[in-house]
Amino acid sequence: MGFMHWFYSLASPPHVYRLAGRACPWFAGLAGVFLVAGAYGGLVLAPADYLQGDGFRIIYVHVPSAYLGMLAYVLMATSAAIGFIWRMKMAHGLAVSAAPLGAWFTFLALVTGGIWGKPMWGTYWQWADARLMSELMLLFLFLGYIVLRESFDDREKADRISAILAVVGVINVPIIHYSVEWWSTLHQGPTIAKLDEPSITMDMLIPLLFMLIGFTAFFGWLLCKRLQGEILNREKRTRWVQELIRGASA
Amino acid sequence: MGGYAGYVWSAYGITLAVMIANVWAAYRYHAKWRERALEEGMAKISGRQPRVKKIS
Amino acid sequence: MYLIIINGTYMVVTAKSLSVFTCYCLRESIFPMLAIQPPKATITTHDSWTSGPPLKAISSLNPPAVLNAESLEVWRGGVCLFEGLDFTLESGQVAIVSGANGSGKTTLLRVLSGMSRAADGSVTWRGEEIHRLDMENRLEITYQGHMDGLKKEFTVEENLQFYQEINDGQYPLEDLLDELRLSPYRNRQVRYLSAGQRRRVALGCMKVKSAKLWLLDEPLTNLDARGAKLVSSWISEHANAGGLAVVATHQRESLIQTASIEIEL
Amino acid sequence: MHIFLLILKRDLRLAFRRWNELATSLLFFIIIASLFPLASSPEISQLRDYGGAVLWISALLSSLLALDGLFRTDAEDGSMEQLVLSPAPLGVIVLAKITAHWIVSGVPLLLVAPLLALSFYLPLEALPVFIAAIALATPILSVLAAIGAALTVTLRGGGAIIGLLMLPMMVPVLVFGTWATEAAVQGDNPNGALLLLASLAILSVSLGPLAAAGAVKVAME
Repeated sequence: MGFMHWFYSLASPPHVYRLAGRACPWFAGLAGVFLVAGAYGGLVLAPADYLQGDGFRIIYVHVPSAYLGMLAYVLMATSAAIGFIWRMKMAHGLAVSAAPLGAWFTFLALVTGGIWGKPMWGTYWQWADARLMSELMLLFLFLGYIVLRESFDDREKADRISAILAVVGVINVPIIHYSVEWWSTLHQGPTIAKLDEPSITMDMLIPLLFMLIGFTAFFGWLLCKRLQGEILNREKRTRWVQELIRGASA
Repeated sequence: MGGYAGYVWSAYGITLAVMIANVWAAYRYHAKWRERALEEGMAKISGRQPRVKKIS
Repeated sequence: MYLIIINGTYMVVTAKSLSVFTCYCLRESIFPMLAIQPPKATITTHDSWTSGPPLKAISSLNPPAVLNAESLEVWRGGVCLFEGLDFTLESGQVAIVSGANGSGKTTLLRVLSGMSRAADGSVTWRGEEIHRLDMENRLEITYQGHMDGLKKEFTVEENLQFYQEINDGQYPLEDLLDELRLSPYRNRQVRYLSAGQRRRVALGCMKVKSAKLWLLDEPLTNLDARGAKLVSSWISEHANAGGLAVVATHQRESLIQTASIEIEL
Repeated sequence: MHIFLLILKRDLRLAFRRWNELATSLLFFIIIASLFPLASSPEISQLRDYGGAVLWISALLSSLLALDGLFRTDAEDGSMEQLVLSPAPLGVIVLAKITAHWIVSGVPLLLVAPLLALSFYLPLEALPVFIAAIALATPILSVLAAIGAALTVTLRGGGAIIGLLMLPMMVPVLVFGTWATEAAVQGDNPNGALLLLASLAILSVSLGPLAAAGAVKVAME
């Protein structure tokens, strides 16, 4: 029964607010450690790739942000679906706070992907690259979600309608990804095929894992911070918020 | 660093910039709603009790 | 893609009719979140294509027709309109909902109809939660809001026929049109009617459903004196015939004599 | 099943009463397709390579336009409220409305697209595959546009936002459609793309209406 109790305790805003507050410093510390270690490993320790030289070091930034964009979207869709089915405000709050972060990291993945493409393919934007195209579609899905949510004035309706969009979106993400994948193999120019995933040796892989953990911790930290802001936004007229704020600031 | 130093550092630079921007945005978001909560104060309108009258 | 292929072949092999099947497969299958607790009516569709005994036989011994609201609390736009509303309406009783503008009359009626959800408390019809009613119970409830619900491109008769078919009402259209004094306008498109006439057509659409529980929101607006008298006579007839009605209105005095309880918001 | 036919009949009658709206989405498709040659050179060789793409993009855009007011007109005059409260499951009602609008906007598109394809110098033997692809794609486009219409039913400027929401989800249809036409033009067999379009059609026709019904129910709250 522990799980159900824990699950329903997530529905009470003060509990979630405290939980997020306690988690913030842990996530921040974890992010700092792993990011510094990963960056140092990636830039200095890892050997240059025989084919792409040092240009390949950009994957230590491109791959984690792309992964984070996807993680944020899936997290947003599941928490929106949970909020929709069990009518939990906190789950909608989590979806709201995950959306801008996901959009920013997807944008970051596009930019770093473009910069990585310049030395490799000679152009910043390579339409034929399946990864960049599905990243771009993911960014549009994020922006669509944020724009739709902002265009409602009643928050309850904004939550539930954008939850449906998130669920429909998350079903479409794999379909879009595979269709773009097939499309790029259809139009694959010779230049892209040989420069695809560089063969990753062990000492190249460890910094990448560090960076992945660091990015995820960073995402967790900002997610908790935004979630706290969102809870205050939703519960600003309740007693516990007033005591919390009055108490803290008095 | 080979000829790609410019690209590598610009990529890391942009990543750092976006990260710092997000940290600042998250803390400002939290602070904004904290002030808004201070201004709003308690919910004054507590729900009125409706009266149900029997008409014989 | 495997999902689609399974779904695809499964779909092609057993579908009697695509729409009915999709509701069935999704009620049972892996998308409860999308199906959003579909009303149990999904299975017992109208022409009872399932081989089991028709539900009508079972529902004859159902609980008495009672509308019950317990500690209803309704919020709108972050403000609490009212809380702790309790009332019970038995068969043959009429409830009048009165109160100033913005006191939540319309929101209360929408909650009673099951369209909106109350922040707290519950509304039950024949002992079942209002937003989880099955086919038979939903046929017994009719809601008439501010908007008429008429298509202006259709004629009066077409609108009435549509609502008669969709809710399989038994009320004969001919005498309904005579009662509403709309017979001369039967073939005119609704767009050419006045607001009062449109209101009468809308009330006709509500009556054609011959439901047990009427939820009327300001039925007397735009109606002339004779129209108002007709509506109050309908309501008292309906109550004497064992029906229930919840009417939100500003003209308290014209309906107060038929009412048995009054809810002041 | 009887409710499905009832709503279908009602919406078709409604659409033919307001036939001018039918024509707009079809003319929109033709106009967009005819803009492209004006934008670039009209020689045959160029037209043939991007002809398929032009047709598919204009089909996408005209499907968005056709279904923009699908739920809004009913929501404004209150009949959507009555439909939500009617005993029939809302998914069936929404499926009926989508089918009605597909008949009104998808089928004429199906008839006009081959003519335009010919005007874009598409080889004659590639036509049957192109028609099959459009026939399979229009239901998907109608369902996706209907979900967009359901999500924005209470918003004023709903038209533009449906494009932003739903176009990324129409990318697979665009990709498989152009792939099928290109394969047909070059003569190798397009079955892969057509089968994928068919499976997408089944997925969207079975899940789409439920998502749209959920959105409408929330909008009517």
